[in-house]
Amino acid sequence: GFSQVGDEGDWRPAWSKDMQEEAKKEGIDLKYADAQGKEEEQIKAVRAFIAQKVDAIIIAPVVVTGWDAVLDEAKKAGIPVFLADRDVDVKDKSLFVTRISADFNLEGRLAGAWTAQATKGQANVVEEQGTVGAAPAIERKKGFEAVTANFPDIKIVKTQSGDFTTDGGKKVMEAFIKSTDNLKGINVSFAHNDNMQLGAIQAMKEAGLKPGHDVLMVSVDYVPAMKEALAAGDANASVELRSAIGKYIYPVVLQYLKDKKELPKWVKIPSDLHTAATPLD
Amino acid sequence: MSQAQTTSTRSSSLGATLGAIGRHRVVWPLAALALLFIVDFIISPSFFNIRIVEGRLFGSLIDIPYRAAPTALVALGMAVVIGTKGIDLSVGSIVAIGGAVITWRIHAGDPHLLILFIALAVGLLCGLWNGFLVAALDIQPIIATLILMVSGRGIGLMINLLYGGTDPSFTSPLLQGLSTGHIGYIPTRLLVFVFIFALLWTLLRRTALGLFLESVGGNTAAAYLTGINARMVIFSAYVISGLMASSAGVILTADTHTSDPISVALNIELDAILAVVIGGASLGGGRIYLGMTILGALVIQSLTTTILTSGMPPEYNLVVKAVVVVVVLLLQSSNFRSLTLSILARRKR
Amino acid sequence: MNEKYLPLAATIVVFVALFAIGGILYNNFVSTLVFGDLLADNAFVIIAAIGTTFVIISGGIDLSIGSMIGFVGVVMANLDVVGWHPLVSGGMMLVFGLVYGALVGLVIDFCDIQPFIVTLAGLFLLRGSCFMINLDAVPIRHDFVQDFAAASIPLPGEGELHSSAIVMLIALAAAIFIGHFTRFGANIYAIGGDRTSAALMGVPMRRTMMGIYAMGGFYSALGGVIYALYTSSGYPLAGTGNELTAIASVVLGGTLLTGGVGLVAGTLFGGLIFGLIATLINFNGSLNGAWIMIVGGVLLFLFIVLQRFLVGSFRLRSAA
Amino acid sequence: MTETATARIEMRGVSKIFPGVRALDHVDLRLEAGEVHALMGENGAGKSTLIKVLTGAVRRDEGEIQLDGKVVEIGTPGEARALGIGTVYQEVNLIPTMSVTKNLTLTRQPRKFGMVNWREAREVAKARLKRLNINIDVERPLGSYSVAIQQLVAIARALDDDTRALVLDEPTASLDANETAMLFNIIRDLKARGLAIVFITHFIDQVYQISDRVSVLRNGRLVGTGKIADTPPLKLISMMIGRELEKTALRLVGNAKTSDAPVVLEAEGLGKRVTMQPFNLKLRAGEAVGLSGLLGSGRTEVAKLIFGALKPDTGRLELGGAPMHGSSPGASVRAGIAFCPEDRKAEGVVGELTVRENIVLALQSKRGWLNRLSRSEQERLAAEMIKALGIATPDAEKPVGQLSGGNQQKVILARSLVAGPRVLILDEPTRGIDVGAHAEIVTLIRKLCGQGLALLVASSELDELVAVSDRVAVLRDRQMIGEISGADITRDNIVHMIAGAKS
Ligand SMILES: Nc1ncnc2c1ncn2[C@@H]1O[C@H](COP(=O)(O)OP(=O)(O)OP(=O)(O)O)[C@@H](O)[C@H]1O
Ligand SMILES: Nc1ncnc2c1ncn2[C@@H]1O[C@H](COP(=O)(O)OP(=O)(O)OP(=O)(O)O)[C@@H](O)[C@H]1O
Ligand SMILES: [Mg+2]
Ligand SMILES: [Mg+2]
Repeated sequence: GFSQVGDEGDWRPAWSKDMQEEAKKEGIDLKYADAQGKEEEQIKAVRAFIAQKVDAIIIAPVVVTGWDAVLDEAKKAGIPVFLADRDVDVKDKSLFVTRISADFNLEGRLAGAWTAQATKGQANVVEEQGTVGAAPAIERKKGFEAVTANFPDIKIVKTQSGDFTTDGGKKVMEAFIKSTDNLKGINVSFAHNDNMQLGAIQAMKEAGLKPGHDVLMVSVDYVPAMKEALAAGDANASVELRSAIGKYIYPVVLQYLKDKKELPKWVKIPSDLHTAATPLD
Repeated sequence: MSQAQTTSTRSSSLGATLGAIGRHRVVWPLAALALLFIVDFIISPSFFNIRIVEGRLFGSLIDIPYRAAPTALVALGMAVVIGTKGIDLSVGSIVAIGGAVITWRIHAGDPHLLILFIALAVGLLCGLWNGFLVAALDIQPIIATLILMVSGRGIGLMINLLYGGTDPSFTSPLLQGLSTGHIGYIPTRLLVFVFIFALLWTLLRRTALGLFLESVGGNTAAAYLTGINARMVIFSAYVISGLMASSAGVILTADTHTSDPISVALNIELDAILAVVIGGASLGGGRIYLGMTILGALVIQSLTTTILTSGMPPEYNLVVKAVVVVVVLLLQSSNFRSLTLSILARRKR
Repeated sequence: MNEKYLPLAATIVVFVALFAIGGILYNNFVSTLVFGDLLADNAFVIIAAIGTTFVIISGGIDLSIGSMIGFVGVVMANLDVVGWHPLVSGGMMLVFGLVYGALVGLVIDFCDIQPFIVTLAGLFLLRGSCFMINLDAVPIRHDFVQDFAAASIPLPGEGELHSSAIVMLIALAAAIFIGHFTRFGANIYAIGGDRTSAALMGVPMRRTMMGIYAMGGFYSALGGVIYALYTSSGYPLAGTGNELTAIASVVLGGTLLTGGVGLVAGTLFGGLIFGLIATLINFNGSLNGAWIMIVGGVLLFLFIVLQRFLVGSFRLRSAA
Repeated sequence: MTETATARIEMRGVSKIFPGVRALDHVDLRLEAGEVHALMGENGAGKSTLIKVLTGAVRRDEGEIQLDGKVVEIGTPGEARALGIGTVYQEVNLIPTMSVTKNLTLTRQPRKFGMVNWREAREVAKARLKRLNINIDVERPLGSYSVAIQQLVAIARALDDDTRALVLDEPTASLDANETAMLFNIIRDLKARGLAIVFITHFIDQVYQISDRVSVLRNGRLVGTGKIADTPPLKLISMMIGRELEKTALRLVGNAKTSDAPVVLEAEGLGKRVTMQPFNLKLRAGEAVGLSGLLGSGRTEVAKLIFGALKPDTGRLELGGAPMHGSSPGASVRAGIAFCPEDRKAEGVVGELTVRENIVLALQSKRGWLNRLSRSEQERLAAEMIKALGIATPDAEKPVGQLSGGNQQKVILARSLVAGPRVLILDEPTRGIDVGAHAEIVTLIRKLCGQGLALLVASSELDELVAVSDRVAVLRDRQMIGEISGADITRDNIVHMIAGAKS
C-alpha cells in the first residue's frame, strides 16, 4: 500500500505515476490511495491497507503529527511501515522502519545558499510562500531563512502566500510589483515551488520587467515548464525535487521484507540545484 | 417572507433619516468599498495614481476591476441561480474543466477561435448536467452541484492526460489577448466583461426570463400556476451559470496560459456567493441584482488587493477577510445600526 | 410506514447495499474490522454533522465546521504543550463552541444576516486564528490520548468499537433526544418549516436561534476534540473542506436544505455512506487522484438517484 | 355583557408606520371580558396590523396596552400567549411540514420528567379538535390538509385552557356555513366563560350574528366604536368605506340565459384516482358556473383537474371544440384558461415581486419569455388593475408580500384578468375581500361574462354562488352529484342537494 498526499502542483502527480510504474516493473502489487491533502483520509487509507493485510505500507504523510495510534495498529498487524517524503513525529521511533526521502529544509537551504552566492550576500528578496500551514512551505521558508540569516544584508522585504499555484504566484507578484513601485530595489524572487514562480514570471513580463535579469528567480521542484524557463533565461535556478524516486524506495522496501534488517531512520534522496547555466540534463 | 416584521425597532429621528438613506440597497456596499479605498490610500498613498505603462492604463483602480472580472462573471451566473433559490457549487470545477479542454485542443492544433467556442460549449454542457439534476431529477441544488464540484477537477486532470499532461502550458495570441491584452488603453478583459454583462442583462431584462426566474425563485408553486414552465426556467439558470463560469474559465486559463485543474479558481464559488450576498440578494431566492453583484465582486477584490499590497504576513489574510466581511454585513443590518446609534447617543449624554 | 421515515429507510438501504457490494468486490470487506474502522474514522465528521443537522432543519447552514475542527485541535495541542490535560482543554473548547455558536445565532437573528454568510465569515475567522496561533502541526503527547485511543469495546470478529465511535453514538443519542423529546427540538422544526409562522406561534426566536447555533458549535467542537484525540495533534489545516462533507452527509441522510424536514439518525447513515465511498476507493487501490474525484462524484450521483428512487417507490407502496 | 371599570384589554393611542404607509394612527380599542368585539374595515385599513401589535408580532411606534388594568409590555407573540392572549392570524400561520399534533401543541407540549410526552400531546390534540368536531389523523403533516382544515386547526390551537382573550383574524374566510355555525357556537360558549373575543371579518351578516360591539377602522384611523344593536348595516358599511355604498350590488339576481351560447370548455369523464371521481362539465361562453359542496368535497380538485395543475388519469378535455393535448398549467394558460388558486400564500402571490410584476405574470407567461411586455405596458396594466379592483397600495412597485391579505387576493385576481382568458377558474375568489370590493368584483365578473368569458367559480359562500352563477354544479365526497340552473339556484336548493343523499 502506498498512501499519497494528493495531486497538487506538477510534482506530486509525476511522483505518483512514477511509483505506480516502478511498482509494475518490480512486480509489486501496489494499492494506491490519494488522501487529497487530508490527514483523516490518509488515516482511513492506512486502516484500509491494514484491513486488506498488505505486506508493507508506504506513507507520504500529509502532516508530521498524529501517527502514533494508526502506526501502532499496523505494528500489531505485523505490517512494516515506510515513510516517503515528509517525516512523522511519533514517540516510538520503532513504529516505522525508515524514512526514504528528500529534505524540504535542505531545499530551502540550497535555494538560500544559491541566493547568497549569486548576490554576494546582498539582496532584497520577495518570497512567494506555499499554502499557509503546509509542511513544505514551512520547511522551505525555515531552510531559506536559516542560511540567509548568516548574511546580514539579505533581507526578505515582502512575503505572501501564493498557495503553490501559478495563478496565486501571479497575483502575489502583481501585488509586489505595485507595492514596491515596479520592484524597485528588489534583487531576488524566491518561490516555494515552480508553479508560483512561473506565475510570477508572467506578472513581471506583463509589467514590462525582465525576470531572470532585473530580478533573480529561484524556486523549488524543477518541473518541465521550469526547465524551459531556465533555458529561456526567465529564471535562474530551481532546486530539483526528484519525482522518479520509486527506484530509490522499492529496493529498500523489498530488501527489508526479505531480511528484516534494521535500517537507519532516514535514507536520504539527493536534491540537486539546477541553474540557468545547467538547464538540461 | 417578511410578513411580520417581528424585529423592527422603534427608531429615533436621527435613525429614521439615516435609515431612509440606508434602506437603499446600493449604499452599504458602496460604503464598504469607499472604506477599503481609504484604507488603501493610507497604506499606499499612490493607490489612486493611474499611469500609462507600455501603452495601457496601469494602477490599482484599473487593476481591481481587472482582477475582479472573472469572479464577477461567475458571481453573475451565481446570482441567477441564487435567484431561483438554488446554488451552484460546481463553478470552480467548470473553470478547471474548461481550462483543461482549452489546453488539450490547443495541443491538438485546433483553430483558436474554435477553441473559444468549444470552451463555452463545455460550460454549457456542465450547466445542462447541473440543470438536469436539479430541474429534472429534483435533487437539492447544493448536493446536485456538489457532484460536479467533487468530480470536475478530476475530469480536468484526466483531460490533461489526453496530451500527455507533462507540459500543460500553451501560447495563444487570441485567448491571451482576450485575457491579458489591451485595446487602446483599456484591458481587453474589461471590454469582454462589459460585453458579456450586456448580453446577460439583455437576456434577463429585455426578455421576460428575468421575471420568470425571480417568480420561480420567489414562489415556485405560484409561478407554475401562472403557466410558467418552472422546470425549464430552473434549468436555464444552471445553463447560464455554466456559461458564465466557462467564460470566466477562458479568462483565468489564458491569464496563466496553463491548465492547473487542481488549484485554478479554488474557492471561487465562495467568493461568488459572497459577492451576490454583499450585493443584497437573499439566498432564499426571488431577486436577481446584476449590477449590485458586480459591486459585491469589486468589494471582495479590493479587499484581496488591499491584503496583498499591505505587506501584512499571510497568516493574517483570513482573519482580516473575516473581519471585513463581518463589518460589511453589520453595516447592512438596520438593527445593528440602530443599536450602535443608541449606544452612541447614550455615551454622549 | 410514516411518510417522514421514508428517506431514512432509503438511506439505510443504500448503505447496506453499498456494504454488500464492497463485500462482493473485495476480500476482508464485510467484517467487523472494517465496520468498526468505518465508525471510528468518520466519527468526528458525523458528530459535527449531527450538530449541523439541527442547523439545517432550522433552515440555516453552518460552513464553519471544518475550521472549528482545525481550531479546536490547534488550541488543544498548544495547551498540551503547556501541560493541560486534554480532557480539560477539550472541555474548555466545548464551552467555547457553545458560546461561539450562541454568538453566531445572535448575530444571525438580531442583525438578520443570512446564516450562510455569517458562518462563512466564521470559517475565515477560525481558520485564520489557527494560522495566527501557529503554522506547524503540534503533537499532543499526553498519555490520555493513547488511553483514549486504546479504549474500545470488542465486536464479534476482529473488529472493535473504538472510543471515538462510542462518543459518536452517545452524541447521536443525545441529539435524538433533543430533537424529538424537547420543546426546543420541536421549535427547531417549526422555525425551519416557516419562520414567520413560528414567530407568530410564540416560538422564542432569539433564544431558539442561539440555541440552534450553540448546538451546532458544540457538536463541531466535539468533532474537533475527537479529531484532535484521533490524530493526537493540532494542525492548522485540519478539517479543511469537512463542512461540505458534513452538509452532504446531512442531506444524504434525508434532511431538506430548505428546512423543516429531516431526522438526526439519517445523518449517521449519510456520513457512513461518505466514509464507505472512501473505503471502497481505498480498497480498490489503483485509482489516482483524478479517478478518486471522478469515482467519488459518480458514486455520490448513483446514491442520490438510488435514494430518490427508493423514496418514490416506498411512497407508492404506502399509498397503494 | 357588562361594562366594568377595567377592561380586559385596553389599547391606547397605538400607531404604526411602515415604510410609506401609516398603517395605524393613534387607535384606541377597548375589549371587555365576555364580549365579542367585531373589528371591521376595508382591505388595508389596518385591522391585521392592530391585532399584530396587540400580540407583539409587530412592534408599535407609539401607544400602550393594558391587560386587566395593568400596563403590559408585549414584545413577542410568545409573551402574548403567556399572558393568555390566543390568536388566529389571517394567513393560516402554522407550520405545514409538521404534524397536526405538533402544530397544536408547539411551545406548550405536555412534559414528563422534562421530556415531551408525545402520547399525551396526541391526546390533547385530538381532544381539542374534537371540540371543533374535527376528526382527522393528527400524525399527518398539516400541509396535507385543505386550507379549511388548517384554519380549524389554527383556531383549536388558539383555544388553550388558560386563554383570557381570543383574537380571530378572518377565521371564517375559508369555512363553509356548517363550520362557521359550529365556530359561532364555540365562540358563544367562550363568551359565556368570560373571554374577550376580537373577531375580524368581511361578512356583514356574521358580524350581526355573533358580535356585541363593533369598531371600524379606516385608513389606519379608528372611525368609531359602538354597540352592534345601535349600528344598522348600511351605517356600518358607510363608516367602513367613508361614503354610501352606491348600489347594493351584493344580491345580483336575474341571471342571463345563455344556454344557446357556444360551448367553450367541455370535460368528459375527467378524473383522477383517489382524488376525484370522473365528472362531466360544460362551460358556455358568457356563462358562470358555480362549484358547490362541503369542505373536502373536491371543488379545488375539479378546478385543478380542468386547469391541468393536477394530472387527470381518465377522461378528456376540449377547449373551443378542439381537444387539449397534455395537461399542464402552461398549456392551459396559452390556450386561454386562467386560474386563481385558493391558497394565496402557498400558491398565489410571489411575495418578493412587486404588485406590477405579480399582475403581469400570467399574461407574460402566456406570451412566452421572448415576447416581453414593455415596462410602460406593464405599468399601464398594473395601474389599470389597481384602479379597477381598488387595490390599496402606495404604488405598483411595492412588494406584494407587504400588502394586506385582501389586497393580495385582489392582485391574484388582477393577474388572471390581465391575461385575457376565455375561461376563468376562480377558487374562493373573494376570500378576505371587503364588502365594497366584493360588490365591485361581483359586478366585474358579470361584466366579463357579458363579454363572453366563461367562468367557473368554486366557493364555500353560498350567497356568492347564488349571486354570480348561471348554473351550479354540486359535489359531494369527491363526486359530482348534480347541477342546478337558472332560477332554481337558491341557498336552500343547493343545501338540499348537498345534504340530499346524505340523510
Ligand atoms: N410588513 C409590512 N410592510 C409594509 N407595509 C405593511 C406591512 N404589513 C402591512 N403593511 C401595510 O399596512 C396597511 C394595513 O395592513 P393590514 O394588514 O393591517 O390591513 P387589514 O385591515 O388587515 O386588511 P385586509 O382586510 O385586507 O386583511 C396596508 O396598507 C399594508 O400594505
Ligand atoms: N372533515 C374532514 N375530515 C377529514 N379530512 C378532511 C375533512 N374535510 C376535508 N378533509 C381533507 O382535506 C383535504 C382537501 O380537500 P379539498 O381540497 O378537496 O377541499 P375542497 O372541496 O376544495 O374544499 P375547500 O377548498 O373549501 O377546502 C383532503 O385531503 C381531505 O381529505
Ligand atoms: Mg388583514
Ligand atoms: Mg378548495
